[in-house]
Amino acid sequence: MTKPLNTNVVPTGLVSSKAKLRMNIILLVVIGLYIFSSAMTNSSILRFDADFFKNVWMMFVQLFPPNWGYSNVVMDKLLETIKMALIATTIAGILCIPFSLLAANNIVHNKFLYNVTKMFLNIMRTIPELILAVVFVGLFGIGVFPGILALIIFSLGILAKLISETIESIDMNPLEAIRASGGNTLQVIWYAVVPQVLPQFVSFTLYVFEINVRASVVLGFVGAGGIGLILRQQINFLSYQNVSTIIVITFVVVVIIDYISNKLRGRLV
Amino acid sequence: MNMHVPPKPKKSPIKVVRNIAISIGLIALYVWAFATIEIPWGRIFSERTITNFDRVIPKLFSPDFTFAEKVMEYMMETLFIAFTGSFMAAILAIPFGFFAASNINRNPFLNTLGKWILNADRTFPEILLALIFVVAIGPGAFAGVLAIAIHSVGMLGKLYSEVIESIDMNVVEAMEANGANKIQTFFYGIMPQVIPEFMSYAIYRFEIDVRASTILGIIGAGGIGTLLVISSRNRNWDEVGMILLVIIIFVSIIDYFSTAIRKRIV
Amino acid sequence: MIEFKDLSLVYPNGTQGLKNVNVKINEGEFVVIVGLSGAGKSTFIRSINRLVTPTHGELLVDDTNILKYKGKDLRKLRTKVGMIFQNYNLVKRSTVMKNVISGRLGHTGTMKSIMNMYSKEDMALAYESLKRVNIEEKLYSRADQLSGGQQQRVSIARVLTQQPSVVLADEPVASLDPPTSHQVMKYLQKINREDNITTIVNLHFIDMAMEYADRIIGMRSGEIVFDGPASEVNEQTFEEIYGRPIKEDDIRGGKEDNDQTP
Amino acid sequence: MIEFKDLSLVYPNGTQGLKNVNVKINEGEFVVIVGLSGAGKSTFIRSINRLVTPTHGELLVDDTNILKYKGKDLRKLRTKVGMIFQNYNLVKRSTVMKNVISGRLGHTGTMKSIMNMYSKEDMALAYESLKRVNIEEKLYSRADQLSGGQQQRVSIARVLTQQPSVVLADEPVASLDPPTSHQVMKYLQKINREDNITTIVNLHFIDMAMEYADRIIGMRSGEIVFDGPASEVNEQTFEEIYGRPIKEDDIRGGKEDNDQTP
Amino acid sequence: GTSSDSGSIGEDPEKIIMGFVPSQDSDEIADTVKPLADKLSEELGVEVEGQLMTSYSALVEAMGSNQVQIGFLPAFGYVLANEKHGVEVILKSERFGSGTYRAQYVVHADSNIESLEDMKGKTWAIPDLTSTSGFLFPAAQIMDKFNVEDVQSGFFSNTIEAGGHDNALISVYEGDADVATTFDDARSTIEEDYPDVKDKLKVIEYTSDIPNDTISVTKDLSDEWKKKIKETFLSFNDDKEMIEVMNEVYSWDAIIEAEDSEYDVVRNTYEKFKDTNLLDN
Ligand SMILES: Nc1ncnc2c1ncn2[C@@H]1O[C@H](COP(=O)(O)OP(=O)(O)OP(=O)(O)O)[C@@H](O)[C@H]1O
Ligand SMILES: Nc1ncnc2c1ncn2[C@@H]1O[C@H](COP(=O)(O)OP(=O)(O)OP(=O)(O)O)[C@@H](O)[C@H]1O
Ligand SMILES: [Mg+2]
Ligand SMILES: [Mg+2]
Repeated sequence: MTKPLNTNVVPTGLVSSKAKLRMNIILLVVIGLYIFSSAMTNSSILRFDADFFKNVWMMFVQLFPPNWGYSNVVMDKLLETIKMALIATTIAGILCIPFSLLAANNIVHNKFLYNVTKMFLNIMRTIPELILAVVFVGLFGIGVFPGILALIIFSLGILAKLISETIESIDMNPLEAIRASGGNTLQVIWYAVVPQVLPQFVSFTLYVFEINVRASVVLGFVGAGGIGLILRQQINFLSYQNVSTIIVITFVVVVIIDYISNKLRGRLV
Repeated sequence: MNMHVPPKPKKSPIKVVRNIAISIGLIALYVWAFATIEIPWGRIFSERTITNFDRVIPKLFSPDFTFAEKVMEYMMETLFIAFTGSFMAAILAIPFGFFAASNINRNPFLNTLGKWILNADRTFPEILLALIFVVAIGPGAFAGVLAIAIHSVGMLGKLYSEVIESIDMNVVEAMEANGANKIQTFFYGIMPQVIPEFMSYAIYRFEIDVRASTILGIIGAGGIGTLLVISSRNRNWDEVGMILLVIIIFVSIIDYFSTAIRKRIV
Repeated sequence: MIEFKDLSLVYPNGTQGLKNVNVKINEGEFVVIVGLSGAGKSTFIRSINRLVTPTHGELLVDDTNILKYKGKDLRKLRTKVGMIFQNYNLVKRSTVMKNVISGRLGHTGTMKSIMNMYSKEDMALAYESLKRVNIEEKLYSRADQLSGGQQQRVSIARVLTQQPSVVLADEPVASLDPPTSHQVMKYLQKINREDNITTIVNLHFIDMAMEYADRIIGMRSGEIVFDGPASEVNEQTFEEIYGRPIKEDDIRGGKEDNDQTP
Repeated sequence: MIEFKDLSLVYPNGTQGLKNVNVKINEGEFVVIVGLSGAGKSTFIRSINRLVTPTHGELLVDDTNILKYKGKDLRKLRTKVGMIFQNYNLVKRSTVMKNVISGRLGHTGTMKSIMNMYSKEDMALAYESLKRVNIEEKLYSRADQLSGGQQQRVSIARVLTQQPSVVLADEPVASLDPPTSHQVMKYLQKINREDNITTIVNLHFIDMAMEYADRIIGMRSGEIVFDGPASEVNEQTFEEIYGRPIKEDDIRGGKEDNDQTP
Repeated sequence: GTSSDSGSIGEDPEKIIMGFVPSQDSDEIADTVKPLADKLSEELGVEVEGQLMTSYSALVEAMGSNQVQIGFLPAFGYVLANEKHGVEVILKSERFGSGTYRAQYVVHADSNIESLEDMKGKTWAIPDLTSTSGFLFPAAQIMDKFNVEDVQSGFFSNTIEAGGHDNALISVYEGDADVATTFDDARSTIEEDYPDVKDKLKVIEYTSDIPNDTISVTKDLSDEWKKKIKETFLSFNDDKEMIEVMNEVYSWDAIIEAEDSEYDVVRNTYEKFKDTNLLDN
């Protein structure tokens, strides 16, 4: 039996004093940072006065009722958005396969190649889709093409990361078994890696598709096609009832996509 | 050797029909998408694209370093906006998360309502939120903070509710069996289970918000997006290059630390 | 004293969890309930602290019917009745101390407990309870850093901190290996004897029931089919409870282990 | 014939996996390697199909040194040497048939295998192999729907499909319960006898080794400390291998079960 | 907020916020407005904050809620702001000695398009559907002259939204479009990248005059303050240093007085489009 170190000492807290100190320091730092950045952005709670809520309300009521007469225009652009998202997601889905294999440390043992791929993907994910769109519009002119390119790069970053992580977590034993029975690298990937990651792959691709539909609301603002284009126009004309038509229809479509992809995902696992 | 291999088991006809229908649907979807998308290939593969490349690419990759100071200034503002906004969202999302978690809010109607509110919030364009807050509070960083905060609540609330739905409810039962009341159960049984994940997601969201706050520039709600919009309108690609460089460096650093911190938390 | 008076429980889906149960459990007894899976053992135990609510009959704890209890009364009852679970039900990410002190929640004001302001006595009591199950040196460890047996001992300490007059244990050793099981049962026996706490335990295994129980209650399809001292149990009794002759599987193997720190 | 000539293997971190091993295994033998954990049993076995590469000495398979093999030669060697793993190493989400046919990858062109274009002979062979381990009715089940013993039988079928001249098995029964273990060992014995395939198996358990092996090799710290027919093994031999007297734990309990479908 | 309760009539504002939208119809866009704000602050004796905005709709709405008191609005933005929020114009810019500018029709130099009639059935490149000079004025002119409802595909065969005056010109330069409409003279904005643009592209027609961008104030400011602001700005005309700043910030040559009625021409044009669906293209 282990003897207590000191029987008469009664603990004073629920966590050790060291842990408590650490927690308090972290809390202090985070709150300190918050206060500092609030000051830098002039984000005082005192600014939430009656006027604030009145103004929000005044803006908000202008959204109602949505102008349903405008919905055929919205549908047109939304279909374009969906097409863009579909094409971009598909291309990104194909492109991400080599990238995610190269960025999985259980497949690629060459440290240099692995790190370079990882770094490339990381950098790609840091670029906001808006900049991508601005640059591609600069290169190819206004339209859906630069939008699709921006979405491809944007989703490639996300997809390759998610899938390389999935590959890194697969069961390595079947790979060894296939190798032990004389399979070459391609056969190992096809017979042991692909079946293990396929469901996740489809699931992530659907997820990225949904993200792409949402993202194209932004792209249109800089001329990269899709629903954002008319959103900008309507905001510029201060036609908020048309704006809310856009929002409502987009919402409904996103919900439908969400529903369908959940169904598909549920079937896969 | 007997060469006979039993045939594959027949799938039920309904399944076969369904699979065929799905395949046809998918093929039709792709044909539709690729056939009807309006891409002016002629224009894209033209002299003009080449001159554009000549004009844009060299400048993009030789960033204007005299512009660096100004970019840094705006980048810092972006960081402050993102941090303040994410922090506010991290707190605001807690009640929404609990409201939308089916194991806490057992009223199916209210629960579904909660999930829909969060979903609608995520779909509401950030740009419009920014516009509303510019009107309500004036142009500047605070409007951006609010837009980021409100928009992030949608995603964080959803992630939080998923965390809450995955907690060990037996622990909650054990607390109840102790004679603890609801509030005590909340603080002793539920919060310790969810706090680390909440923090991890909040940090993750901060990472996203740094990138997302670029969008605010479109409407004048502060941040580095303002510069981006102006520089690109002026076709100052060396300035855009500088903005891009600064964003890549900052986001990479944040990415690195946030991953390290999140690994330690959970 | 706990008295079941013609108690029945029908679950919302129509399953009869308890069927006209009549039984009286005296203060300080160590009762073990045995029975097949689905016999109603958990239902029996969980009725006593009203984690489930019987639908018919009376359940007297200290001579008052607890079936109508709500809100404050219910919490008071639960403060008096401690419970130990199969999967320990500790908050994994909280420290051992925080888990153990949560046994005092029913005795502590809401605000005080949220601010972690416990009296010196409560803290001392919690620490004392940890010592009684020999795990005081894990005080500030996170619960998920402990082994299964250690976690179950923490959950016993939590119940001890509650200072209950009754302890319920729903298959407390089902997730543990044989030597650790014996250890945990010993601790339960010890607190039953030292503090004269009425202890009601569900078990799956015959040999263990016979080794620790003062009294064994056998259940089958929601009814009590045997009730008597452990010494009266014989092969025929088990046939009654299980509906078949005794098999090797009904006995949990392994000799008890006297070294109580794993 | 497999011949280890003064073979040593040092892992990159400095651990000596094999130390001057000299041994000759004849065609058609059923050899069981026993030894403590870390003795080098897996290293021994995995050297033969070059899943690890010995650092010193020679390893002759059919009279050619395989240590320098690379690329095509290596794949050819592996096609000839089948391997069975402790955790079956099946692709869980693929069907039994797809797992079994993957034994023919070494004989099939890359494109053909990716398009799933196998000859009728290959298909028939795969089915035949499944029949030999009595699991042909699971043909189109997904591997993760099978029990442990069934999965190990599928992995034997995969090896059979490979038509190897040597089968290596690295603790093929460690994850199985005693009756299933015996079943799997019986199948290994059966293919060894029927097809005259050299079979080398790692085992932890003495009794099983003695029951199935023609010849037992005992290892300790990378060296061979015993080599002889099963009949020569006695208590002293084990003391040599394990460095301590025989204990109950070294014997895997349970009688063998003749009913081969679980 | 600090500023929202500042401007009620008769009271002195504690702080004035001045919003800028870099106009798409100008070729230089500033990214700082601080010198101007500082100078104003000095002259007015009240804190003035310059706020750079990228969307005039945000500026219009912010003036509506009195979050911004002074707005540098383009003509079309002013008309919207005036109609919706009663914002008043006090001053406007003078560039190249004029208080107005106009839109131009640009075609390729070798093109056989000589007049507006010739444009029928051609491809039209516009900067943006909300551009006053690039779309609204030319479209209105064509609507009036040829009595068509749907200019974009009824008169022209096709319309390309090029995303900027420069891009509209480049579309014609590269042969993707036959006609571009831009402000006068947008060609100089791309001269650096396309040195021969003035030879390759010719202007065949202009629209009527469009009043220049404005300095407007919210209705919440008292008349006294409006006057004070107006006079301060006008005094900048005599201050060489300030007019240089104005030129740098917004490429203004001078600040001149403006009347709401001058903007009727824009208003009438806007009325034409208000009820038609601009975007059914
Ligand atoms: N919440 C519930 N809703 C409906 N039926 C229930 C519920 N809980 C238990 N039951 C049913 O009531 C009967 C008794 O269940 P109980 O959990 O008391 O059995 P048990 O003896 O504890 O079994 P085990 O040894 O498996 O824990 C069973 O038929 C069970 O399926
Ligand atoms: N990849 C490796 N790198 C470094 N050392 C290793 C490696 N694989 C095995 N070893 C070491 O080599 C020695 C022999 O290992 P081996 O796996 O052959 O033992 P074993 O007899 O199969 O043991 P077990 O019964 O545990 O499987 C051990 O000390 C082990 O730690
Ligand atoms: Mg139970
Ligand atoms: Mg091994």
